[in-house]
Amino acid sequence: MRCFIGIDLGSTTTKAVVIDEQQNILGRGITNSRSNYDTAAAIAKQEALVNGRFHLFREALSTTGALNGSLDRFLSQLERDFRLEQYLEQLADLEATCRRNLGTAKFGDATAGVGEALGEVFRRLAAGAPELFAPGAKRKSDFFRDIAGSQYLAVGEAVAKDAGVRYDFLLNVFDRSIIEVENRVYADSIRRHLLAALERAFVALPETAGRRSRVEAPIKGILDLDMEETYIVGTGYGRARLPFSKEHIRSEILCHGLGAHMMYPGTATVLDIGGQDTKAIQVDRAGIVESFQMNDRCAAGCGRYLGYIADEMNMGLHELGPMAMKSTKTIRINSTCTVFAGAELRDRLSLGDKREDIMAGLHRAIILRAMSILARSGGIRDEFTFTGGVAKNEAAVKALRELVRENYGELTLNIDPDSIYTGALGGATFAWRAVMEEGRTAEARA
Amino acid sequence: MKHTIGIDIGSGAVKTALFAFDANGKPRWLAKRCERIRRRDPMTLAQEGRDGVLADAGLGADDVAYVATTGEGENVKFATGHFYSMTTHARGGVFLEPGARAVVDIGALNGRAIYVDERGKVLSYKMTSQCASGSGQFLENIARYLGVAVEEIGPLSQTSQNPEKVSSICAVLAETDVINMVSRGIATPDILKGIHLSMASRIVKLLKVTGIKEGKALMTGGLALDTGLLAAIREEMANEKVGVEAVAHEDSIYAGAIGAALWGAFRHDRLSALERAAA
Amino acid sequence: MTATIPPAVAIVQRCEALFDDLDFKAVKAWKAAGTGRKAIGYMPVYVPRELVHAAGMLPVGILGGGDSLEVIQGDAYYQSYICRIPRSTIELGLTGRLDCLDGMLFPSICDVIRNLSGMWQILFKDKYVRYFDVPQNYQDEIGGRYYVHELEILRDDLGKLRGKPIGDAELNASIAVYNDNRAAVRDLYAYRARKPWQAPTSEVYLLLRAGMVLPPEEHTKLVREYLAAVDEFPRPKRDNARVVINGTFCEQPPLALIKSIEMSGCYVVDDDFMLVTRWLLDDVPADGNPLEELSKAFLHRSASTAAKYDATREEKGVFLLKQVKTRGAEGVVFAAPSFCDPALLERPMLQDVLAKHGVPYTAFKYAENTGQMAPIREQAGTFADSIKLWSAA
Amino acid sequence: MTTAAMPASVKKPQNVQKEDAMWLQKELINRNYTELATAHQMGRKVSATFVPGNLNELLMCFDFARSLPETNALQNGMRKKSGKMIMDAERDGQSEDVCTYVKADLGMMMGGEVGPTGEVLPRPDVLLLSYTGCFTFMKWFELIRHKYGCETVMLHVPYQGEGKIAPNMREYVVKQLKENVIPTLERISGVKFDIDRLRQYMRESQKAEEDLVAVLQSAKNRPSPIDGYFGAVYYIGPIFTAFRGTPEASQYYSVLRGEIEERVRQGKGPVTPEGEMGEEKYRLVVEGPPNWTSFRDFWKMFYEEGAVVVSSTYAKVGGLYDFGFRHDADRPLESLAEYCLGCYTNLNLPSRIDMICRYIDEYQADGLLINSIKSCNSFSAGQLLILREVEKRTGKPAAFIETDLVDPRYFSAANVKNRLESYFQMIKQKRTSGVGHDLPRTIPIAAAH
Ligand SMILES: Nc1ncnc2c1ncn2[C@@H]1O[C@H](COP(=O)(O)OP(=O)(O)O)[C@@H](O)[C@H]1O
Ligand SMILES: Nc1ncnc2c1ncn2[C@@H]1O[C@H](COP(=O)(O)OP(=O)(O)O)[C@@H](O)[C@H]1O
Ligand code: SF4
Ligand code: SF4
Ligand code: SF4
Repeated sequence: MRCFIGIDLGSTTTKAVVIDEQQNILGRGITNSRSNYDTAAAIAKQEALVNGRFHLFREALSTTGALNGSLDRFLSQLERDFRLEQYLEQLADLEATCRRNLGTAKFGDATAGVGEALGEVFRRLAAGAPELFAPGAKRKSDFFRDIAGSQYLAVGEAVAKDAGVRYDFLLNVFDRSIIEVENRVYADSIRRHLLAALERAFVALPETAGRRSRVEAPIKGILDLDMEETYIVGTGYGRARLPFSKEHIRSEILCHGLGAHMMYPGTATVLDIGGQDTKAIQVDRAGIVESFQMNDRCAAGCGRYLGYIADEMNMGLHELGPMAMKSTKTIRINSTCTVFAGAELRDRLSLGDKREDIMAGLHRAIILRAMSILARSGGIRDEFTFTGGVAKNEAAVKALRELVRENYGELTLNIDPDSIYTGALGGATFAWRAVMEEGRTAEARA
Repeated sequence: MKHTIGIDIGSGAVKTALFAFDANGKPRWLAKRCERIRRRDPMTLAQEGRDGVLADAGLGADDVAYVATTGEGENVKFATGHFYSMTTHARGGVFLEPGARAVVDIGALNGRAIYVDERGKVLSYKMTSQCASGSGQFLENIARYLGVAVEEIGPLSQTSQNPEKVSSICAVLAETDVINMVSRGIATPDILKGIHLSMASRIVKLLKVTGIKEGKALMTGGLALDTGLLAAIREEMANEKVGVEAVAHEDSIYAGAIGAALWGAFRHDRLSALERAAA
Repeated sequence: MTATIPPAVAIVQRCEALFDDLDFKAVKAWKAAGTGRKAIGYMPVYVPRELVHAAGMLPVGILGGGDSLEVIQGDAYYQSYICRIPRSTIELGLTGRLDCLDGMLFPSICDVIRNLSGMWQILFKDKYVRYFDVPQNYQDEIGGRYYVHELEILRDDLGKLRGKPIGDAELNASIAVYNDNRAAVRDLYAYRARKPWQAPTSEVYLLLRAGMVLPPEEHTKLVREYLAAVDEFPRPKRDNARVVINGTFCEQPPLALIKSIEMSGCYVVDDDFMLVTRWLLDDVPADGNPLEELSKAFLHRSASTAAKYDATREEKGVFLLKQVKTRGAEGVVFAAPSFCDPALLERPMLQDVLAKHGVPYTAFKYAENTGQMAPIREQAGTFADSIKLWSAA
Repeated sequence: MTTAAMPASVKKPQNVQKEDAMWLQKELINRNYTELATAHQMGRKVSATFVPGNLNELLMCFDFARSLPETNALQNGMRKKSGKMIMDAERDGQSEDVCTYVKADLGMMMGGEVGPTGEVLPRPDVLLLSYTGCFTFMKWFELIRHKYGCETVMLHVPYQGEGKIAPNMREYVVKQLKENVIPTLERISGVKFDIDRLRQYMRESQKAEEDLVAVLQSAKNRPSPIDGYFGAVYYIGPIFTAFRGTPEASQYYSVLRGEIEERVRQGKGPVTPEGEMGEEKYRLVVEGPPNWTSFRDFWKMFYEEGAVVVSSTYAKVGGLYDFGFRHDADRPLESLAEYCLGCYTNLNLPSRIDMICRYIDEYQADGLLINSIKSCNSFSAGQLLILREVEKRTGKPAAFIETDLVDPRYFSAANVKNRLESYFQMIKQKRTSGVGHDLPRTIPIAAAH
């Protein structure tokens, strides 16, 4: 089948969206943007395609009715098992890489001890893996770097203490190795992992095992289906570094505008807060950008700011919003310099302010900055669509709602749970248009 | 024998120094402690620091004539008095390195260059602005990203052949710049050196603005231990034809605490004299 | 039984309430107290408030939004590298807070304010707006003649606005009112320089701010009451360094910054806050040709600031040095708004003059909404430390 | 009739070829530097003054060699020397926040006054502070005076706050010219003022002005034969600096005009540093000075995409000739006063907006691009309102980028390129789709009171 793909190479995350000829969204994929942009793009695309296959599994299985009643349970089991398979492979790779790097590290006499500790750490990590992907398990993030990292830190500290090895050494080996591991694409293993996951799923859900053949056939059929990458459009902050020709690149502004329009056709104003930029875009009824504004060189008040705060508080990004929601008092924060965020936080804490109140103040400060950029782009018009990673943050959304009401009155505010994919969706739509409307064919990669 | 304690509460670490003074007022350094804050309460660490140095020297709290704080220590309850950090870094710097005519303190967030006379009097100073670009914190973040331990930064940076300059002014955007560099295949030492050079150019600029013309410039604060930065500063000084010699001291990180202890002794004497006069 | 509040505290509280009130309720109340009353806003570096007063209108000093105004739309009009005050002023205007003003005067301070006058013309088409130029040539026959002409235009405009031309007698009466106000403020400054622990600058500042929204007669009275009240009760005197603040003539530092400077060991004995209250250095004769007299006072007997040209090199810094000498200051704190070209370009020259005269100084930047005071305290504190610790040595 | 003596440097023009405009221009600029460098040896006094509203004709009457610090700064910027100069000035105590022209100039003086061409520039004998359209000028010359003790003469030019030149303003300027400026210049130069000499120069100016206007207005053609911003900064070089009023300048402009008219006849577009420009895809009006340190790269971002600037306000900083002003030898001092009063940055904001809207209309532009300069409050404060108003009045899209004049630290190529690309793609999309222009812009309720 023909697939149209948009890839949004952001400063913190890389997103991909796959759509079909009818402009239905087949799949979405996300990964952290890393030092190797090609890899980030490749992985995001691969994730989107895998996600697309799951979508197709669901379609196929629900038409055959093979799993009537337990379709959702089965598919989510399958997906978790698939993630587990992937995770285990990467974990094994990480261990091997750590060992290689241990060989070249200059830890002197400590080397042997660190080696043993490493063995122990990875034993424990592998043993703990299934739990991470158990039904209902909460993970700090879905990226290997983050999951493995936080597990490694926690387990490593304990192991180091028991073994009498310097924790710093363990950390150092990890920091060296993780870059290498996360820059590998495990493209060949997808099919293998899916099949292995299928076995696991049948084991986990014994009641489905009896229907094995009726389930297996459509899944294998879809695995064999060729998802042809008909046309790809790249966008985002790092688009210039994508190995695409100019024809395959669109400005992120246009993609965000169009993406928002595709999600909510009534969109007139778009606010996108990403990792290091904030964009305000005005679009017309066809999704065409009329004007836009971005923050200037200073990254104050962008998504990264929340990242620093989360680091400072030793929390996950997704925990910040809920904490701020508990606030009962407003605290005004004036500086949104991302780098000083930690200092400001400490300052406030030492003055005796409560964490949740400070958090609420910080979120409001970010949104205030966004409000200025919006005002600069021409104000907010109905309907207003909020996109980008920060739209996932409920406290930011709350602050935005309040400020919009205070300054512009009541209007429709659209937030899609998948809003982080807006740019990629815009890209995919451009890809679709290029082929379906302009009759273009993919050019050879530059 | 009179004893004083100086406590320097920074944004990264709490440093404590204990001094004894003989009858002529000659100081002797008895004990020191340095504890990274790592998200703990600095006030508790200050207390632990004080107790720690007292234990090291076998003294009790009553043996101390003056506890002086500096840095962010304005609210320490058991302190006798507080001095501002440039006052203390200047004095402590000259104590560690009597030839120093400038003290350059590069902390986690702010950097300061202080021009001093031979007695440790602040003649002028310059601080980095509200914007955190080029701070110690930034270097630390990048090192983590690159998988380099803090102690390795210096040695690695010094092996660089083709340092790659970091262009962004903003520390956040500079981080992305660095990630870009990795993706372009720039070697780690070259990246580190590039950061060092851009920090060095800022520092030398601060230094020049203070008006210093000659003598030694002592690095204080945690980054003084970063030999790569020191080397970069030396290069930059040579390029800029500044006739100042950049030096570091193994106890550089204690400069603030030392200065506080020394000033504490001075104030103690002044106050006692005033009390005697009043009696 | 509740303890009665000491009168000095009550006065300061009143001023603080006026200071915190971003809705200009005091102005609205004044207007409501009589029919047809009008208020004219101005940026308080220097405008001849006498003319506004003579027209029976209330001159209202507009000093941006301070640190408690959330600036949203203002940022839409200004890039990040332009100082804060125009954006918060625009915010005040766009949010309707300045609706109580019937006009706005923008004196010649700098390019930012100059352009702001044009923005005001576009954004508030129904209001009287004037860019009030002042001469940078101080010869009576040249700059003076131009200035008298500018004054005449303003006088005519205001006369039209109230529906009746402004007569010389009215003008002279207003000159007398402001002479009295200036005298009271001079006393206040002299008192603070004598006993800075009795009249801390955080209070003196608030008192001056009150003068931006109160009628001058009332303000004069308030200043005198304050002086009498504070002198009643001794306050603790601290071992602080005596300093002059320079550079704050336009965008104002947050009150917390002024307090931080005092907390870190400095007594402020002179400053350039709201210069309009002290721009004319002595009494303007109230019995001559009013415009000529105002012009002469402006040309020959006025304060110095970065917004004003010094005709010769020798004049640079003389005014500041005189402040240091007559107030018995031990040093100068240069506090300039970020991105303020006039203050920041003036500073190196002033510093050079001070250095030649052996006056110590320190310098930093702020914005009206600066939140982090730690670096400020550190710098002011180090400065005070060095004056205190070393003056003994 | 008295024939005014021409400045000593003037040689008989050689036979010039038609393609010589560019060469002539370079020659003129370089020669001025040599002239400056040798002025004191040749026994000539040196003046320094600013570009907007400059009094070149008047200064020539006293045989001054003429230095323009802004031009020095920009030339140093183009030659990538300004970065260090700015750093030097900052190390000497200047703030990071202030105008970088000032700092580049002060830095150059600190570095031994080595000018852009490598020749050592003399210390000026007089600073003519024509305080026009920029407040920073005043501080700039105060700083130089403070450091070097040069004599300074102030010419205060009032601002057109009400959007017009009032008689009072003109009188004030003329009076200053008569009673302060001219006597001071006479005293310093030792040359007696001769009004007929001034008249003669002004006549010469007028000729060049006519030709310049024709050149700039040639951009009304499609395709435009010139770039009214990147190209125009070369064209305005001589007339806005030390050459207005000289026959060389008149000759340059007539040669230039000839060349451009020939391009129009041939239907050619502008010449770029990389040769003839390709197809003209976008026509823009630009407000704000260019960035000098990355001038070529900056320009390239435009011509690569087929964008040509048809008109710019910057090409008018030294005089608004296209709206009719000419130096008038019959009213010499009054005309000089009007020249000073009328320069672009001395206009109030509403007048600036009118002017831009007229350009968009008359030059059939696709939109407005504002290059906002960090240094320059005079230009920049208020540009965002200009952007909105112009968008509102013309219905054409506008875009905003931020750079600096001569501070290389403030030119972020990736950032600028990103915005330009988005802007061009946006214009293109709008043009091809043409749907949905009917959405009303909401104004914040609070503002709509
Ligand atoms: N689960 C989450 N909860 C809250 N905030 C999130 C979450 N995921 C991402 N973010 C925020 O989104 C930002 C990244 O947004 P994104 O649009 O991906 O940026 P970019 O396109 O620049 O990579 C992060 O810096 C973070 O602040
Ligand atoms: N050996 C080292 N090499 C390089 N940097 C170091 C070293 N040790 C500490 N640092 C850095 O020093 C900084 C802390 O310095 P310190 O002077 O204590 O700062 P503060 O006074 O702000 O707490 C941290 O950013 C840390 O990364
Ligand atoms: S370091 Fe902070 S203030 Fe500076 S540019 Fe970056 S985000 Fe902005
Ligand atoms: S603060 Fe300075 S730059 Fe800003 S408006 Fe006032 S004088 Fe002008
Ligand atoms: S502020 Fe603008 S007009 Fe003034 S000197 Fe600087 S660049 Fe020129």
